[in-house]
Amino acid sequence: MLAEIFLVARKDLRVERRAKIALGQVAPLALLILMVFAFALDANTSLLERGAGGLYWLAVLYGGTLLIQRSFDVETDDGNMDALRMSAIGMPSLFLGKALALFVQITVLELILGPGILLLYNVGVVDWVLLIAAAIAGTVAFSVCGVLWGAMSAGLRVRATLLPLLLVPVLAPVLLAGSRAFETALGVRAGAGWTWAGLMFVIAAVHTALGLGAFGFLLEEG
Amino acid sequence: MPVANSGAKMTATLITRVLGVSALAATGLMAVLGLVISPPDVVQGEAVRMLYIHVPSIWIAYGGFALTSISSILFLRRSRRRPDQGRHYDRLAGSAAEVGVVFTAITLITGMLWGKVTWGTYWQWDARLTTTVLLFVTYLGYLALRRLPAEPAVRSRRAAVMALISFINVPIVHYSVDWWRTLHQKASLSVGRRPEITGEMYWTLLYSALAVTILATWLIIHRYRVIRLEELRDEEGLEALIASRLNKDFGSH
Amino acid sequence: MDLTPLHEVEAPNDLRRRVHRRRRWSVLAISAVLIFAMAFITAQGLRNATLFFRNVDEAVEQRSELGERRFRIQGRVVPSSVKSESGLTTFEIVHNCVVASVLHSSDPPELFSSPWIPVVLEGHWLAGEVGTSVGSDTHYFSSDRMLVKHTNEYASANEQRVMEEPPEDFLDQCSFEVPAATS
Amino acid sequence: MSEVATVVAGWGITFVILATYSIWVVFRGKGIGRELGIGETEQSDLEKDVGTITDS
Repeated sequence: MLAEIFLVARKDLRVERRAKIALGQVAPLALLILMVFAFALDANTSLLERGAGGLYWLAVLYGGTLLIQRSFDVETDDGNMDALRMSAIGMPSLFLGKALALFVQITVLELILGPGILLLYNVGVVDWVLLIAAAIAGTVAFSVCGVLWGAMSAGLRVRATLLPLLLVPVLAPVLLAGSRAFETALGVRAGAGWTWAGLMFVIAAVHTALGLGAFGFLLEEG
Repeated sequence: MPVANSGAKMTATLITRVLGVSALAATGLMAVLGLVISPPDVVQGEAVRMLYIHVPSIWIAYGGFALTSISSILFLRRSRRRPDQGRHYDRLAGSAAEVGVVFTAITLITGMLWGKVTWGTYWQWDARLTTTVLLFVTYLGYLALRRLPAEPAVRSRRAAVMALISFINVPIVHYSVDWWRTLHQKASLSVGRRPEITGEMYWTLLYSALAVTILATWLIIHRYRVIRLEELRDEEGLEALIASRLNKDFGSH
Repeated sequence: MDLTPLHEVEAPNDLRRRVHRRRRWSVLAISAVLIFAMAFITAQGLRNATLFFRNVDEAVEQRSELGERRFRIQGRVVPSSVKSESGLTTFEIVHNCVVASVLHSSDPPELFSSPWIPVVLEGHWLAGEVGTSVGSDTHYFSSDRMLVKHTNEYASANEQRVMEEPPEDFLDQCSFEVPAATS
Repeated sequence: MSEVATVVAGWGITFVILATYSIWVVFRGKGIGRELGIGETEQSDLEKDVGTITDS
């Protein structure tokens, strides 16, 4: 099973490495969004500092949605789905493999956004352990929910608008928890940063369980 | 009476007509009880009359979403065994969810108005209000998924999965007032706790819940039949299209 | 000569499937329990993390760490303490036998006039010698936004319950007397 | 807004929403039924019913 998971993840990442969408287009776009936030808040340093955590996760949400969309467009474009269904790879492995690939891609996106926040919004980190734990928890939740809801809208004609509509309500708690945890880690809010990071892990765990059970139903044909 | 045929043509049968008339009468009586006969509250005055819509509406919404989830499970079980089976449960899930969304909207609107007079604000981001609006948006997404142009079997299966996942939020909404500190008051009635509401108001609330349930049942049955009709129309349209294609092909030969 | 009954040939496969199924269920059950445990612990933590408001006693206790930060405070209005003057309202709120003075600077909602109504105020602590019904205090709460937090108790206005009395069990444990309304 | 106005607005909006939705459901059913031509022969008969019973 582990071998299958890595196989699926490696396939996705190889496709991505050749197309260079994540690094070439999504990451620069997310950085642009960070700049636009600064314009919207009139480069008010204290506002930017306080909101840095939330703005970071908003940018991740935006970039992440594009990556999720892409992860399933790759499958449905040339009927790859049929090939996957025919292969002996189990649905749980397929689910975890795609989630792993998305996790790697979103992590790359965050590795670009993170320094961007630190430099552009002029914030300092007071708790690196919490920051990294929260980032990992949030990214796991993003990728697991992403695969589940990406499969839900895969191959439909209006997926470009449907995916965000379905995904944002589900990810809203992750966004909230991520923002609060980051605010604690960046030292702008005293509070239960670890609890919020824990909430993101719980959301990720719940959706992993749901995904392992339900992924097969989502991908079945006709 | 052309009852047998009218079931398919119009969406009414004898039973739903009786149900419809009683729903109309029941809501009329509910208005009289809620607006005239029940007394004003000692603290809130007349504003307490929002209770009789606000609270039963969200009960009905919970009920509708629960029905959606149960039907979705049954649909998934049935259609797994035989792909053409279980359409019945799929339609039931769709109609119950739509009625649930309508009543969630009513809860939100009446809640905002009620909040303005009692709390002094239309909206606050406390746990109850936030989770309720997320519930509303989630099920709007579910309805959007159901309306997409796609192969019916695929669409229904995905919608069923989404219904199951979305239901997680219902208990969170209900217990949010106990789990977190909220501006919103605690649940009006709950099992194992003496209702802190006087007799006339208590009975009016229960009666309103009954009236709204009758109305919702009627709506769900009718909506179910409309979904069935929509499916029939789509099938007929498809057949007509194929027929015209075939005719053209034969004509050109 | 092979005397092995046929059904035994099937047995290993059958057995494996049954074991497999049982293992799958146990995995499901264990993960469900784990998720519930995690969710429970997080929910417990979240109770404190998602503080919509602080009660008066907590706000007074955390006064030094709160400084002049904005937060929400919750308590019941002491009826005899309400004074209104040129758009400014001063009153006292109480929770768990801790009293705080409030200077509120906007129009209060209608229900504010009900005795012992619970309110949620948004603002911050300010230093200043003030007198409360239980003694003097070094700080008062400066608020510019008031929300009335009505309870889930409903009673008919016709019953004319004596509402000037503080709600039952509310001040019983307190060591001080809060003066009743003088209306 | 006063208490009475709020109650009137709340109940009013609720009844408008429910009535609109009910009418939409009923008439959509009728519309599609007619389109499909199901029970065409009873058309006139049922049309008469609409006035009195209105499928409430």
